[in-house]
Amino acid sequence: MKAEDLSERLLKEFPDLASSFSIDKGEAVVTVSSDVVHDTIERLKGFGFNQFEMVTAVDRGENLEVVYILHSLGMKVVIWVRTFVPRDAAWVASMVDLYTAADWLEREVYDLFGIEFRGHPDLRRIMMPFDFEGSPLRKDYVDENIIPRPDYI
Amino acid sequence: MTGYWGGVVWGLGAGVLVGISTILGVWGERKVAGHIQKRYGPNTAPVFGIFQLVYDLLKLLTKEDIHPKQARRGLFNIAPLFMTTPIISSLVIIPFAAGWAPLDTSIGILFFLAVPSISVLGVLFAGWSQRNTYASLGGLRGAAQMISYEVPRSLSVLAVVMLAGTMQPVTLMGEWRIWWLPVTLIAFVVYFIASIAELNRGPFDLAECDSELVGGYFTDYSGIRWAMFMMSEYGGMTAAALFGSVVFLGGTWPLSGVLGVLVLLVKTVLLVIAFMWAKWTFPRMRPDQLMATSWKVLTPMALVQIVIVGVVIAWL
Amino acid sequence: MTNDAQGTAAEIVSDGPSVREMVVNVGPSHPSTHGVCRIITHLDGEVVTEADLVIGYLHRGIEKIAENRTYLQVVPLTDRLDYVGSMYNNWAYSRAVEKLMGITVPERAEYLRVITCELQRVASHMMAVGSAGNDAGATSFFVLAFWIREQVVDLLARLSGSRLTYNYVRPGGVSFDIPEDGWVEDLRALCKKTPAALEELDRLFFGNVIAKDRTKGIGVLSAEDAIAAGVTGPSLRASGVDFDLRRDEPYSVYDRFSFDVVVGESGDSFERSRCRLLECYESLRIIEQALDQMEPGRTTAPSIPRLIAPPAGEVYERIESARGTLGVYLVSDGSVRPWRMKVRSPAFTNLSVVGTLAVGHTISDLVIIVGSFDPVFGEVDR
Amino acid sequence: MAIIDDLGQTLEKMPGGSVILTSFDALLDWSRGHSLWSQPMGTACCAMELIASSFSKFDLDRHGTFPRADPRSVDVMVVAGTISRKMAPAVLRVWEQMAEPRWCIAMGNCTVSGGIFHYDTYAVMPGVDSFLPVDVYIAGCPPRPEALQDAILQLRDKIRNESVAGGRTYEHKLLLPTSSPRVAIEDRGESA
Repeated sequence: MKAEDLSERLLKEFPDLASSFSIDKGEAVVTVSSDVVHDTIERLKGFGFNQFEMVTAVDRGENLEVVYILHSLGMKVVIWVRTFVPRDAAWVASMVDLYTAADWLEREVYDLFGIEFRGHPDLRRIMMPFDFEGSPLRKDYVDENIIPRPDYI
Repeated sequence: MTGYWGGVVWGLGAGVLVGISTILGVWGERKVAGHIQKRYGPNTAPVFGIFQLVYDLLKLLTKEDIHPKQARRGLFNIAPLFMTTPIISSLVIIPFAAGWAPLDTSIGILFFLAVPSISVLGVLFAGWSQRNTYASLGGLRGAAQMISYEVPRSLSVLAVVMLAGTMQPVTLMGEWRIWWLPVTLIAFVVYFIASIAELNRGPFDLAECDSELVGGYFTDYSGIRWAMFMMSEYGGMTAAALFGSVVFLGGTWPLSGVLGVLVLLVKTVLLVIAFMWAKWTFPRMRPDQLMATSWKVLTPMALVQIVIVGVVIAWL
Repeated sequence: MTNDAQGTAAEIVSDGPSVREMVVNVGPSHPSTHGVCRIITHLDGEVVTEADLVIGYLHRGIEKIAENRTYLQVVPLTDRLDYVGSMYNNWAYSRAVEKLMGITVPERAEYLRVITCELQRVASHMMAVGSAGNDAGATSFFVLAFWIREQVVDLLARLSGSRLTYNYVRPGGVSFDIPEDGWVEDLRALCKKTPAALEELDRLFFGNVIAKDRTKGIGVLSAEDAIAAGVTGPSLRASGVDFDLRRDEPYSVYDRFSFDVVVGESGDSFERSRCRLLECYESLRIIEQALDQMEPGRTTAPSIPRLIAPPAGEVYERIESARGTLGVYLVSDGSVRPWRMKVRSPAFTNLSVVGTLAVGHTISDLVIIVGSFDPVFGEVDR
Repeated sequence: MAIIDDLGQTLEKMPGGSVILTSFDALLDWSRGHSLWSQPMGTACCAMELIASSFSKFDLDRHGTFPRADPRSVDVMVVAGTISRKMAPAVLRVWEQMAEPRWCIAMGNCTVSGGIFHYDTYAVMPGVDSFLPVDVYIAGCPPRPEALQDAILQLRDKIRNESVAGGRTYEHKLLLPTSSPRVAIEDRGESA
């Protein structure tokens, strides 16, 4: 299914998403504020997005962007749900109650970006050792173990 | 050959025999495994790679003998002896030539079935004394498996004993007739399978399966003690194959004298290769399936065999 | 006395006066974890009551390194993600860059990508099936499966120059055209003779009664659980969900081939491993069709600059790798280096269900369940 | 190991003991060098080549080297693949579990220096020699299985000059039969 067809069907079902819905490079994107992201994803799940494909974060300066990508096995299309959280109070609601796949994926984002997923039953570090400190994938992360690469280009 | 000194001489002789059979067995195993797996196995060492095992043995003799800090030293040290000694002593009743065995006793068969079972203690001691999770799981598995497989193994031998009417291996080998082979075929199959399990070898190597328990009941052993476990495995395999050829395949039949010994050796080697063939072809069983096989398949099979033999004897 | 390395020490958890559970630490260096995974297993007798997977022992921070490399320099990094199937990572990443840049890839390059990736699927599945067999104790089966992989790897090495990390698919096309030394004929010969070898493997392991006893009914994953847990690829299809990106959301030139999607029924370990084996036949079919359809032409898009600087934006591109849906999420800020690269690895999400599946099975089954999901820790940990 | 070490040192002090010592060394090094069982510490990509090296096509077992899972009974640890900071303690632990004498082969660029993951990362050890004594390094990303075979043969040459009396090394002539495919050292360049 193309993103255009999806937008037609989705907006017919949920007219209130129209303001936050856009199509970027052929992908359907829903941009919502961080307090309604759980609600939005719950509605999208009801709409037929049955696979939680991934969640990740992007460091955008003063905000961190959290990107959820949902996939529908029936409609054969993906949809992005984007939200922004402030850098120093980074938290969103956990999606583990909707999709079990969110368990490890959210732990990974928590580990590497320091975003707290409220409601997650087992929010521990997953990639780094349990006693590790810091959020290595944030752009301002400093670590004396990092050997900076000489700039050849 | 009885008496104290005879025992000492035989003990040393059997020890050497087990040592040689271990060297040749490991070499053969690596070669058999290699050829099953489209490769060669050791072949760069002199004499078709047999020297590889000389290297290995010398190396193991001089390797560090680790005692884990948490291990129970006494049991840890003597456990390998409990594995090898019964195997070595059990060889004493094997009739190596027609009409001669180192110890020609009227309860030879019972002796062979009973004495190697002592190595269950070795498995338990080794598994317990290391205080290591893998080892204790492996030890418990090994002990349970060896004890359960005693039953079908003994029952299978019983069929031949009934036919021969004696428990003396030398007499049994003399009495052996070729028509016994088809009659006791089921017993032979049961004996073969039960022996593999008794020796903790694949496909029943649950006690030492490297994909689950790393090294099984001898995980923490190193150097010469580890080599003794290997010796008990290969010595036990040789002993089981020798005993199998004597009891089920007629030993030196159809020849006698030196040629007879050769015939016995050939039969033994063929059986040993069959043991290896099974190990390198089949996947491993799960502990509960293994127990089920023993009690639900092999034991009834052995009982059926006894009934068949009973009918045959009555018909004769 | 918990042992970090090999799990060679005992830890008895006593619950009041009676000892109930034993904690067995499997890994991170354990023969059956397919790499470096640690499974803290609570055992009641031999039955697993709790299995906690600790991963991250191969976390190399590839996503961080990629932020300090130019777009072309990232390609070798993606090779080392899923080292059993490097081509897929190259391809997924290249597709993401191409979409950012708006590059159209020449047709011959697309066919070459399909051929190499389907070859890679055979190689990867042979590794997966073989090591799953090895977990059940069938060492010779592993060696024989690996032998098929060796033949495939030889062909890929002749094409790309490397046995494992190919760096072959790159943004804009592929590195090299087919060599002139009879590569195509050898590939056709391989496609002819491999099905017989696969047949033999099928009988050797999947026809064996012990193997069936060991794997059937072990680690049953229902279709609903599989979808909710984000399981993709052969592991999802083994649970009876008929979904394959190559057919259902065709990318590249996959819509021009006719092939069947192998779907299992029961979703147990047997089905998961066997689905992989059966997929190899389909891959060989695709390769033969691609060889027939392929026409001479360019292998790289014209005018790809040395220093790619795509316009700012985000893309997410997915392909069907040997383990499932492999996605690359790429954020560009308009400079020559990616702002953020995220790899959605199928092995990671597939592995996350193992902990719950193993409960109630014995420790012997645990290694089989882990093996049946075919985790590759380069991709799990990144 | 203790007995052998004491024996070596006692022999060295004894008048005329060095004759026995050198013969003893020759015998031990001969056996140890030819029987290098490996602990496959395969973590990443190189593990695939490590597996391939002992399987059908390359078959390290020809040289007497085969992988064993338990660290107690092996002689050489082949560290194949990236060692992350999280993994390093575990590798060290396995190394400590191995019985003396033991050797270590660093297979692949990641274990030599961190390789492609040397720069810009927070999670990778820059080379396994920062915490393990490495005997033979193999470059390559990943090295071919032949390179591992070559490393085993090189390690054999290295062991040939070891002595049980302390860390001394000296060259002793072997009069014992050795394995046949002894690659001359000057020919080694191409194979790796």
